Amino acid sequence: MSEDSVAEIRDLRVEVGGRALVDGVSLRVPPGKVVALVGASGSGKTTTGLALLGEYPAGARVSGEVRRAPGAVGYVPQHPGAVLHPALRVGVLLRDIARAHGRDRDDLRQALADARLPEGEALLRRYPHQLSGGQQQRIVLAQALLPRPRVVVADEPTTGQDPETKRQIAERFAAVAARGIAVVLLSHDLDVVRALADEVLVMRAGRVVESGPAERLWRAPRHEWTRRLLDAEGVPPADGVGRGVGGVLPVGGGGVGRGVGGVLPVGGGGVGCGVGGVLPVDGGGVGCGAEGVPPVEGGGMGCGVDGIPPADGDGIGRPVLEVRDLTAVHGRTPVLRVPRLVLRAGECLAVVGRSGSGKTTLGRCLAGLHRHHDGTVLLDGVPLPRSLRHRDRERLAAVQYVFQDARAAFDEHRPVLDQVARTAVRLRGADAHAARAEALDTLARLGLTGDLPHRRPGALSGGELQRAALARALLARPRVLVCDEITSGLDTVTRRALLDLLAGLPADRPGLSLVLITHDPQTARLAQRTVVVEAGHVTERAPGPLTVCCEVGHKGSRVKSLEGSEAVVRRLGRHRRTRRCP
Amino acid sequence: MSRGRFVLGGLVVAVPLALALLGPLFAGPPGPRSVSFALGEGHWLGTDFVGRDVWRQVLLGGRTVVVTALAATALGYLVAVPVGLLAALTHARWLEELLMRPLDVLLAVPSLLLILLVAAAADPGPVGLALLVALVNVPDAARIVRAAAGEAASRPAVEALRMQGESWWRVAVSYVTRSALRTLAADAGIRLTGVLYLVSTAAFLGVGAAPDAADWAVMVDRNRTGLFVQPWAVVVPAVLIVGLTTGVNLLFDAALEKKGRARS
Amino acid sequence: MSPGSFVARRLLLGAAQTAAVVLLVFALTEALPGDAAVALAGDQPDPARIAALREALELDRPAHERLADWAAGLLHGDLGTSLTSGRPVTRYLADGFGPTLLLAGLTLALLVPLGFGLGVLAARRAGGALDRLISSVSLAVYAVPEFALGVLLVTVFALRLAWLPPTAVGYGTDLLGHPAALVLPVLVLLARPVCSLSRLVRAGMVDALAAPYTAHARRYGVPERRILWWHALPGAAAPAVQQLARTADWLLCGVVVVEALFVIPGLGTVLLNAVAERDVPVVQGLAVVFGVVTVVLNLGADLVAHRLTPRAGAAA
Amino acid sequence: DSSGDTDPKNTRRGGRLRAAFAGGGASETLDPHKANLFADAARAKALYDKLADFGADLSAQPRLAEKWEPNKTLDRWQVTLRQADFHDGKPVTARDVLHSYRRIADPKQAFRARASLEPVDLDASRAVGDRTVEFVLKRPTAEFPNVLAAFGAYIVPEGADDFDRRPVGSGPFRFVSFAPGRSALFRRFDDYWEGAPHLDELEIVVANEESARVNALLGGQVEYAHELNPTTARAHQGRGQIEMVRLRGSAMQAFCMKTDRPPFDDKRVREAFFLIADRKELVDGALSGAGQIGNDLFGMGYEYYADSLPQRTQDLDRARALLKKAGAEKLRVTLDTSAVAAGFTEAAGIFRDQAAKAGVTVDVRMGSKDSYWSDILDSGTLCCYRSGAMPIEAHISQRLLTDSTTNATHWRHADFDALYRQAQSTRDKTERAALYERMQRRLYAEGGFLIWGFADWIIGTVKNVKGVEANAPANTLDWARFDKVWLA
Ligand SMILES: Nc1ncnc2c1ncn2[C@@H]1O[C@H](COP(=O)(O)OP(=O)(O)OP(=O)(O)O)[C@@H](O)[C@H]1O
Ligand SMILES: Nc1ncnc2c1ncn2[C@@H]1O[C@H](COP(=O)(O)OP(=O)(O)OP(=O)(O)O)[C@@H](O)[C@H]1O
Ligand SMILES: [Mg+2]
Ligand SMILES: [Mg+2]
Repeated sequence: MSEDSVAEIRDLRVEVGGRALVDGVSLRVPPGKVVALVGASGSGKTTTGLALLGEYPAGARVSGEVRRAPGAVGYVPQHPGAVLHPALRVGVLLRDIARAHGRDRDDLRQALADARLPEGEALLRRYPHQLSGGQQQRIVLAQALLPRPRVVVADEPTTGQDPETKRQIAERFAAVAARGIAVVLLSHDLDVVRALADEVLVMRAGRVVESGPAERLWRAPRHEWTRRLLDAEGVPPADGVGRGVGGVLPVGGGGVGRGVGGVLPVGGGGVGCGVGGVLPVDGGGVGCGAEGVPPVEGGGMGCGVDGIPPADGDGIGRPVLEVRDLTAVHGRTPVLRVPRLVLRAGECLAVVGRSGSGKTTLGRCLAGLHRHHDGTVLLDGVPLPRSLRHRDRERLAAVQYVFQDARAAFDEHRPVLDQVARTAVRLRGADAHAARAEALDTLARLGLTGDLPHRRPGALSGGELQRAALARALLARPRVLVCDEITSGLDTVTRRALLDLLAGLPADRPGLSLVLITHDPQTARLAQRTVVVEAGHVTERAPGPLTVCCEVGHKGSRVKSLEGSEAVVRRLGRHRRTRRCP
Repeated sequence: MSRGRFVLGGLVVAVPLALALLGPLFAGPPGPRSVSFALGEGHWLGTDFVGRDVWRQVLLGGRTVVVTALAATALGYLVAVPVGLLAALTHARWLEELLMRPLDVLLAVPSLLLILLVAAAADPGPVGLALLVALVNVPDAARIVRAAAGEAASRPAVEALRMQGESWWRVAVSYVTRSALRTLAADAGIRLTGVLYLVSTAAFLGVGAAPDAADWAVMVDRNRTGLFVQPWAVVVPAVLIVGLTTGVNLLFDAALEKKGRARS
Repeated sequence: MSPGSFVARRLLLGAAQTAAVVLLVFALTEALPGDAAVALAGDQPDPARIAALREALELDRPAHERLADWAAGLLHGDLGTSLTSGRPVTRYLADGFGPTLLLAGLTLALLVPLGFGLGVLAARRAGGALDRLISSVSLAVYAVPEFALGVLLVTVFALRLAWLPPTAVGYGTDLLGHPAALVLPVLVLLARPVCSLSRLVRAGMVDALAAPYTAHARRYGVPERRILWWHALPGAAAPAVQQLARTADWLLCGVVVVEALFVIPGLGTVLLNAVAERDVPVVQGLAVVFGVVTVVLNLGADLVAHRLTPRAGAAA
Repeated sequence: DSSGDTDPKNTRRGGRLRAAFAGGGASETLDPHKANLFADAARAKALYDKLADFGADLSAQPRLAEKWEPNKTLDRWQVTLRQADFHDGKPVTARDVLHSYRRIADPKQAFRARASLEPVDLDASRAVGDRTVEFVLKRPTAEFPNVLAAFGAYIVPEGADDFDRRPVGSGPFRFVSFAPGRSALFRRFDDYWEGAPHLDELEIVVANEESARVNALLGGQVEYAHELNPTTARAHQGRGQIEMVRLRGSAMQAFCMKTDRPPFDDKRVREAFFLIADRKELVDGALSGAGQIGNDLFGMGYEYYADSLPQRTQDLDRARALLKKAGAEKLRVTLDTSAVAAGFTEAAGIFRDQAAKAGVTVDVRMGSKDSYWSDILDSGTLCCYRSGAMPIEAHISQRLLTDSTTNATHWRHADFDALYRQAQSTRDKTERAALYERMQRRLYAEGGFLIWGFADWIIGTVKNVKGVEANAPANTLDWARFDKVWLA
């Protein structure tokens, strides 16, 4: 190993069943530097990252060299849910790590703070399932930082985080690197990469297609694929969602910036979220008043809300799903209050908010997965059974939910294709053969081709599974599709394609309503309306493209988070530079 | 390695199984009785507690063991698995209590006593005995199933399967049971042995098989007094039973290991 | 549901269960051929004498009346008196309880570390020679009936080597004063549960050790021991704990073979005799004890299982 | 040989003998009148005395009674007590005897010995002075001494009713401690009328499992183990570790046919069954050879036994012919058995196979062992049967008369009853013997008891136990008699 690297991979090839997951990858990680791996979903980032830890898929044939300096390694896995023991309070492992590495309580507290878990100590007493996706991710991050490792391999450490938290985490990583710790960052989040990376490797189909110092790479990407990756970022959906809803393009004319480029993604004006031109904010739109505040709506709570034009032929515009007086609890703690929320046919609703604010809980309430709640969820004006166990096929099919943790939501014993196809069989009565064909087709449209669908979930990458999970829900031909962070594991190009697909859906399936729970501005931009969840309260609403950028954490402010993070990044950059050259 | 395990388990189980299944074909007619617990005199494994040829009894005595024990175990599981799964998968507390608490009542009565008491009230016959032994095993097995399935039943994968409208059976059997398979196999393998001896003790108490039936477990039990005079009458059937149950368990292990390997 | 109310409800249900156990046992003993009078008459079944005995024992009263009387007494903490000897049932229980508790306690104290230890060890080396050895030996021991094992151990250690007393005959209840006499019974008692427990632990542990959360704890250099016992075991323990509760129950309710083989007059012997004598009040008293023990043990096991599947309440 | 050596020169005084018996669990008492099991009898024998007891040939031997004298009509007996003391120093008197017998006969208590005392009119009986009792009988009873020797007819001090605390008797040992179902400890009673025992202490411990008794014996935890398996005896015989004492003729083994029910109401069928049994095979198989073959008569070796009758052997052809004559070809009967006594289930299985050779199908039915005796008394047609030692007269009176209480063969014949009554009113012993022989011939020819064997009772002792009498069927005087035993 070279003197100045804490970890090194040379010419790594990992082969499973004759297929190379990773081929010819070389990589050097100098201390105090951030080496980022970017690339398409399924391109081999996780495989490479795990190789650094000396771990390979079962039955893999490995060649090449992997070296690591002795000492602790931190690892932030892509699916934190899988590595958190379901029956142990999250504090147990953290304390064990602290003990194993001679860290004391203060160090632990520090690690929690570094991982942006200020309320950490209270969370330590919780079981993993009592944490939100983002909180789980920050817990594993804290685990990684706690032993003061020589190198941290962070696989998508920011996917589940809201922009503000993401910014803070990025800041922490910078600080960590500044302490001389090497960071291997595997990420789709180019903002974070851009903000942190000293060196970037771009991967595709198991190979490193381009690598080099970050600045150079951003400035002058050489490889075609890199360029596509960078270009795809921030490009608006190829086609407006609005098309289905009265032909109004939802995206403002203003070029949606390449995030960091400083261009604000603020839509120009014509945000066509309304149905038939009516902005949903007024009338019977999104009735998300604060607690106790009666819905801003004129005409009572009925579904045929006044002020909304009658539905057109397809029923588009008619409220499909309505939430009334919903209070969801975990144990005895109320975690979500929604006095009123209406979702219309053909509409796309984004749900944004800080990590742990209750977005997933909202989605699960709609889907009948979280039955501990008061209030009602109405489908076509008829209350839906609280638990999906009591929903019949039709109603199950009507409201589908795509799980935030795709890996946990699959049966690890059966091939993905079988599982995806079952939806059509069970919920639509399709015959097995047709269901398989349809599943294959849908999966292919999501970029999952070849033998991939025939593998078991364990042999799929995070992003691939995420898409499979979406396919599974789509096969139900739902009327309401709740997508919980379905783009978090996708590279810009794939995400783009996926969003295009989603955007195109209403065309194929008139009346399909989407609820997109997301932290990703680009994804949220797909929506005509945005709901902000803050600390369990649905506190803000505004036309889609605007709110996405809201920094929710700051009361009332509408600072664009991306800009904010950009600012931070710049500042960080300076900071680091100064630190390095005293 | 895995193959080696299969071979080991297979070998250990093959002898008793072959004897059990084919033995009766070779048993031939009963010879005259001799003194009980005699050695020699044309009986190459000696005689048993009533002076019959042990080898002939061994040849005859496997089938009932294998059939009754397997049937009773299988039967017990046939009830216990659905009950345990239902309890694990339901949200309705009352349903779980309704399923499990009455079974707990059965647990408080020692199984032999239960068999004795029920059998004394009405002679159940061999089939009835298998049922009874199965029944005695249900509460116990159901609890293990419930415990083993509990964790798997609360995984998001199950939620996802429900979301897909999967039938209860499919969720329960193809996912939850499969996740708990290793534990269930271990339990079943052990239960098999317990059942075997329960049947034989019951026979001695006058339930089911005749107390001098040709049955390995009955032989072990009834010939025990002669252990020091004529050990073969106990040792041979006992070794066969040991082989049978150990072999079955090792085969389970091997099969699961292979599967585990195929998966990960 | 909070654990407190869970326990309270289960205890309430437990009272009902115990009542059900008592009823069941009463019904079954009543259904048995013969009664205390017949049993007392033994091989002199003079019908006149049986009739007289029946009258003396008040067995001629209807069953429900006797049960009601007995239950009324129970409410005052009175378990009644034995039909056969006229002594209070509590004395039967008290006499039998000591040895049983001692045996059960000792066995459990050894069983838990041994069963879990062997199971974990086998799981760590799953598929290896050690695993095979542990599995084969414990399974083989399991398949050997208790009496045979007992006779074997006695022959070797008591009669051939004369290291230990062959039985506890004549030691009465003072078993603690003769610890050597406890060694063999405890060994025999251990033989089977060790196997069943370790097999279940092994099964659970093989899965738990292969789980990603275990691998994750390893990555951070958490000591192997800690990983085994704190990180892997909880995922594997629920069935094993159920099994353990069953074993404890079995140890308390009737380790008849061992009691007979080593002449330890515990509850199992009391039960067998009482059933043989159709001594209904004693059988009933034992049913209460067994009912309560079972309820408490099962509740304990369920609480552990509950604790080990915290997600159960939240999942859809 | 450990038995029979009673030469006082060789005896040694002192030591504690621990004797293991199968027992009755926590319900055991020291109330001698409640005695039911062998362990009860052994404990009672140590603590108490009867007026008489049975010798090896089951004739009554005087014990506390010094002598007995009937009147002419044999319905009034004068019994003189010997000079003997209870453990508390008080003498045994006629009043104690009457108290004990009245206690036994109390209808409320339903003690086992009550049936044996049935001939005695206790209200009319009285004490004639301190040491003489006059028993008034309801009818002539030539065999009245058998009543005095009856199982459980022990003499306790007047007024004694609580035997849980410091029971007092006149037996060779006095009470020290007792834990029901576990052990009873006794100490030598120095003023015993027959001379103090050799042992200092006697402890009777309970071990229900046979192998436990053997192991305790082999391991030196007990010196005497009662009721061992023939197989165990075979395993240890002559090995030099322990001594085996076989008490011959202790238990009659039989199948019992209900003579008033088809098919056994036809005496040809009964005879056919007598001929089906291969007694040697039964003894070898069911008793492991530890016994003698029987000749369908009770009491081999006892007083009045008709040993002139030819030994019956298996004759399947004749049996088949008899069955044919009786129209009972392809006969199918159910044989009731149970694990209530050693050898029962085995005998049933063996007999089933033997019967099959004569074309008779026997279905063996296992019954509950706790209620077996009462069940077979009136139900079924064929069952396994066993009896401990008792005088032949008692066997007849309890089991073979029209008004017998435990007439398991339903043998009810007025002429037979008359014969018995005649015997009881006959003073002359040889005449009586002739009458008994007539009765036995009848039973031999057409009775309901298929008595195929007499089992040995096997006792194991360690080598230094001396004075254990071998010629003493179970329940007789010298059986379980520890005052004559010493530790060499
Ligand atoms: N155990 C396995 N067996 C076979 N193929 C596998 C296995 N694990 C992963 N793969 C495949 O290897 C490829 C690389 O997977 P990897 O998880 O490294 O991708 P990734 O770059 O991390 O993707 P993502 O961004 O979606 O997480 C994927 O196509 C995946 O399907
Ligand atoms: N059992 C529980 N007890 C108490 N609080 C809980 C429990 N389960 C979840 N929570 C809390 O409920 C809140 C809402 O969680 P939810 O998963 O809905 O958040 P989220 O908005 O989806 O966050 P993320 O973006 O990180 O996924 C979180 O703060 C979480 O910690
Ligand atoms: Mg990945
Ligand atoms: Mg979430």
